[in-house]
Amino acid sequence: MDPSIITFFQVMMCGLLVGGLYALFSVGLNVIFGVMKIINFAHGEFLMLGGYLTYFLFMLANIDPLLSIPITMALLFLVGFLIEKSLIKPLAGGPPYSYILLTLGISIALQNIALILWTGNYRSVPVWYSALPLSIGPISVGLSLVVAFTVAVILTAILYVLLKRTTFGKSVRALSQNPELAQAMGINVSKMYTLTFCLGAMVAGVAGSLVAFTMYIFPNVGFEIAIKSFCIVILGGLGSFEGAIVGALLLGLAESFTSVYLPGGSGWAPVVFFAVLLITLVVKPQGLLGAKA
Amino acid sequence: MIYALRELRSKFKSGIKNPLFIFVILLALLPLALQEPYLLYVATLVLIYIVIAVSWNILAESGQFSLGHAAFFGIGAYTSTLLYKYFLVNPLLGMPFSALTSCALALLMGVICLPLREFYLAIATLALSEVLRTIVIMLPEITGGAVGLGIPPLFGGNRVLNYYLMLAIAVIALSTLYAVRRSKLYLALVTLRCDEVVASSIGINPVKYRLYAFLLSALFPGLCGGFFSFYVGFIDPFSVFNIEISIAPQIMSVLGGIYTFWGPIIGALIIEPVKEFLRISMPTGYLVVYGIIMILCIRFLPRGIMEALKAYTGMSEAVPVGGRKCSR
Amino acid sequence: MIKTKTITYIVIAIVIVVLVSALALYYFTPRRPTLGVQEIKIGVILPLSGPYAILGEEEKKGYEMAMEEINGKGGVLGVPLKLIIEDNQGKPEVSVSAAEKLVTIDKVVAIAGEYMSSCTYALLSALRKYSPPPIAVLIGGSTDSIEKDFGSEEWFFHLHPYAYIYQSTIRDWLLTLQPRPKTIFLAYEKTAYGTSQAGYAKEYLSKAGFTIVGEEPFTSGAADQTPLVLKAKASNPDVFLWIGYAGDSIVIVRNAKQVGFKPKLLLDTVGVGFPEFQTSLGKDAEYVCGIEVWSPAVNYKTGPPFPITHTSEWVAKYEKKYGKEPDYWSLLAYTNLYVIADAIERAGTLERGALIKALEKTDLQSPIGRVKWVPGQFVSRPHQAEFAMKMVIFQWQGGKKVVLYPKEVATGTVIYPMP
Amino acid sequence: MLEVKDVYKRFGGLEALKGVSFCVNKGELIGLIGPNGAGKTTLFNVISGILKPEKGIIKFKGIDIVGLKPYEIARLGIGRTFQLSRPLMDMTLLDNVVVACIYGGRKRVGLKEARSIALEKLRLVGLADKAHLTPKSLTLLERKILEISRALALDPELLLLDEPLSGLSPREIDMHVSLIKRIREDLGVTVIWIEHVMRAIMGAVDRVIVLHQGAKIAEGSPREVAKDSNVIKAYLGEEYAKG
Repeated sequence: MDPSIITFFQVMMCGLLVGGLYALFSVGLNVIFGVMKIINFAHGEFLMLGGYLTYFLFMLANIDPLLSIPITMALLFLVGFLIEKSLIKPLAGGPPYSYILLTLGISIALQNIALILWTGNYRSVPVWYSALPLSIGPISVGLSLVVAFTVAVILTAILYVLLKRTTFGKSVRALSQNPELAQAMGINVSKMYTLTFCLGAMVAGVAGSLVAFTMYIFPNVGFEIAIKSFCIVILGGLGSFEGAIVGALLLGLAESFTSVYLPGGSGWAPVVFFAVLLITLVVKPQGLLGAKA
Repeated sequence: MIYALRELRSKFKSGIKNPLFIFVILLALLPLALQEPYLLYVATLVLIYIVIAVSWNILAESGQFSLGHAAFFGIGAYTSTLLYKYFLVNPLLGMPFSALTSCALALLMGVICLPLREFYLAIATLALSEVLRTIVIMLPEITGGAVGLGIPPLFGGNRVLNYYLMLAIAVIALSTLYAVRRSKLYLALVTLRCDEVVASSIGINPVKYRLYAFLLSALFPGLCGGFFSFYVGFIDPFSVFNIEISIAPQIMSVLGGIYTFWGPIIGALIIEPVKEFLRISMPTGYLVVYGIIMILCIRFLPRGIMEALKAYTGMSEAVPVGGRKCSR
Repeated sequence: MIKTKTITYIVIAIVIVVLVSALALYYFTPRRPTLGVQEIKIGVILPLSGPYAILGEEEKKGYEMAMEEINGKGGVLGVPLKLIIEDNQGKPEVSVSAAEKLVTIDKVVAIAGEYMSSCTYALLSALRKYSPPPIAVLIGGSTDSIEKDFGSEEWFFHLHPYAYIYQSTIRDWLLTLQPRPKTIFLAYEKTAYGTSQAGYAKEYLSKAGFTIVGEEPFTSGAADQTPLVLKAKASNPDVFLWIGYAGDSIVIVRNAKQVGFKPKLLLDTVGVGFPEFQTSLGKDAEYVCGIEVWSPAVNYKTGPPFPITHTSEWVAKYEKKYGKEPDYWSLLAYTNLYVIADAIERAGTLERGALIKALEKTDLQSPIGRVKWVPGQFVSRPHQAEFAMKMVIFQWQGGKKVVLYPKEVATGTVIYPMP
Repeated sequence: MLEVKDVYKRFGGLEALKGVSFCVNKGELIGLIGPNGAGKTTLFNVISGILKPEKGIIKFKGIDIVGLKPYEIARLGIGRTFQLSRPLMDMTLLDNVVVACIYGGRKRVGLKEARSIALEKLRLVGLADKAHLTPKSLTLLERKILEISRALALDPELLLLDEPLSGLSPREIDMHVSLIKRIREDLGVTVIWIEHVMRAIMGAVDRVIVLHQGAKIAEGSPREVAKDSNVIKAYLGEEYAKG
């Protein structure tokens, strides 16, 4: 096969795999974003916490990141629950922008607590499959990335079923698209807020586990990924599950393709992605698959 | 003639009682109290943040929520720096150009964001500021790239002169925005925020006034950026196109009281000094305390300090444009 | 009569003897000059929060260790040192703020520390406006614009290699390899650090006869660098040289293994020196080479005033105190404070002019190498530490860093090409 | 004064307006009725420029206003209210009216002048003593009155009222109807009035236009329309469905 074609597919594979990780995180964020209508600046910190949890479970108890996912999920659900109940809920009905201060405060505090407790070192979980390649014909990609991608896909699929097939999912969609109507339909908004927040925290925690062995973790890791994810969610359209996935894959592909095919390389990747975002918004103000306002 | 003089005098008299006037006088006297260049340096930074926060708030008043004010600040900073670097333009002359490029950017941003609302707008502005940063990084031949550029500080780094220059900028910014808040333009902006459909049903051109808000909101942060690079004597894309600069005015406005004139000012007056005090009093972990203070503030003053003050003094109803003295 | 006269003479004689001996005692007693202060304040500016906090913390450990040692022995000229540590959050404007505070409020004797180039530059620019500017003995900032713009200031001393030293060391070392590598693929992260290094890498390496078969900037902090690695793989170089931060190196090496990219040499500029690089990658870290200002295996003989005879003693001390392997930043910081203390000791005063003169005469066998001031590449004023004019190259072998270059401090031999 | 000719508007697959035509003369008070989903509010939105019709001509005082922006139409002298009342919640009552006066009034006025005009308008509808409160403290009726006075601040020649009586008690309905009548008589404003409360509107208007499924099915005096078989069919269906 022509080497340039092989490179093309290779690059596409990488983009899709990384996009899959973004997708998982963004789908969780989208649920919170859509239902609660707040920019949760602290969302990335759930990812960070999940990552450190996975790291220490591996280092201290030698639990493989894949096996520790249920523990991470449970603990992050709890963290989300505590934060929602103690800090976010009391603000309900308050002015919309007060959440900014609150979530930023939580984010700053958590990041710096992590810095004090675990220092700023870059850490990564050295799983046995960490550097093994997976070859499909002439294309080879990292096994760890494939493993993480698979976990992300499975979880995203579960979320999809949860959001599309259950009453919980129906309420989530109703709340994202038309909060007033949803309230009129008798949905318990307060309970939904708590549930979606915990769900989002949980998913972010799992994303953190995946980041911990495919990439690396440090106290600020979540904030940067969260900013990217905000953009993904907006690109795809607020409240649109499919939109978040499409947006995430687009970011993954934009990152990998620009770094190979653009002179100047991946330095331009953010510009390409943000340009795609802006052009999309100019053409479709509600995002790629967002519900019309 | 006599009548005009008398009117001038009465205007002056009422001006003296104006809180803004008193505030500015206090600021002008500050260097007498703060002998130390260090304190003046911090005070100047506080002034910069006051201007950015008040400017951000005016855009918020028109219902447009920006997460990209670092873009205005950054482009202003690079304008004056590059003018100096390539054409040896005096920074004092370069600063108005900073304001101009910032306004040009605001027009572009405003036009792109016209169909966008709320989170879409916030993220789009954030995206624009990130794009600008990457462009600056990727064009090192022109901008100095990621390495940044060193420039000689203004007035040889004399803190007192720098403070007064920034104070002059702040006075222009605050009095402009103060006047705007008492003008019919402000009414149009608030109407847009409350209800855009109603606004257009009563003759307000939403496009025009949203762009006005963008321009007003970008003008002074751009100017501040132009000042900032010469103030610090160094510029790099990470410190001026920093998301923290976009987030800071939100923290300040929300803490002080969003949609009020004094709210962002109070917010900036509290946040920056508190942060600096914490920084020098505990080397590690002070940001944890800072974060917790933020959480506690919003927990106990969810509507900001201004609302709390108003509730305390029994003035919780909205004050009409132009103060209470209009009417009956 | 006589009696009283004799008594008078005796008294006078006694008085004279007492006076003379007192004077003699006064003159011949080795007298410690007094400084007239309660404590000697040294300002230290470091990043203790934000993304670069990791290295700021390392520096802080070094400074505190040196301070405890010096004060444990009674301080400098009998006066204890006091460190005033300021967090600059990795932001230039905060660095300036900290400097203003240190100079005007705390009135420190000298300013030490710093890490990032942008902050260092802003700090120096802020100091320059004072007349006279306060003394700065810094360990941060590798961008050459710092040398070009501030290198000729008499009050500024620098204890860290400039960007070009990294690449000249790499060039010199590559030239010693057998068989000599021919082709190099160069990747660099696109912020200040990477771009400034990459310029020198290109210049030096191609002048030395190596062929740069490809060069590529990349975004630091990306989750995956496979595309970059693939580009490098496609050009099949002998050496894959990248300039990135610690996190990037983890990802790059992992991705290189994953796509089966096996150049003869994987060489990074600073990102692979951290112990976490090895713990994060395990056996995949094997044979990766990197460059450092100093590596824990590098052992120098030290002289006074250091209370140790070899660098290894310091390493042991550090490990005992902090329970981990030291980073070169902590040793730099440790040396930094000793350099200042030594100059004060010799000057016998805190007066600026005398202190600068004493600093200029510094010649210490420090645990990180010789501290004697030499000129850098761009300015003739000798204010750059001698040890910082060369660096060490190491290779991960068996989970340990083995020093390969320079020969004098090598602890092993290179395994090249990588198996 | 207003001429609507063959106006079509569709939303996706749904045809909201299918060739509606009618004329309004100066000074008339027109009732616009029809079952839910008949296209009444859509018609208002098309006239006031919020929606653009696919086809058709709308002439106001001889000027074709199709394609004009809502604020341009407002300045030509068409004021409107909304089905769910939409006062400007963060502004005082006075400012609610002042802003309309400044931006929609046909005379260019400054802030000071606008204030006195606005206060006059509020006095006219009996809200002057609450001028410095925000709409949050108003009753539904007061909010609706505020909306009308805001529309009146434009000095409109044509006023579009979208269900001004919905949600009001019978007593409030009487008060509100008499206010609307008074506006027409005192100010000589032409009014088109969408309404569901038949009892109130039939006694007040000069002429009734009935829409059903996007088309005009009847037009004439209230008495004629009440007897029209098409109208009865359209409404009875709905009445039965309501049970």
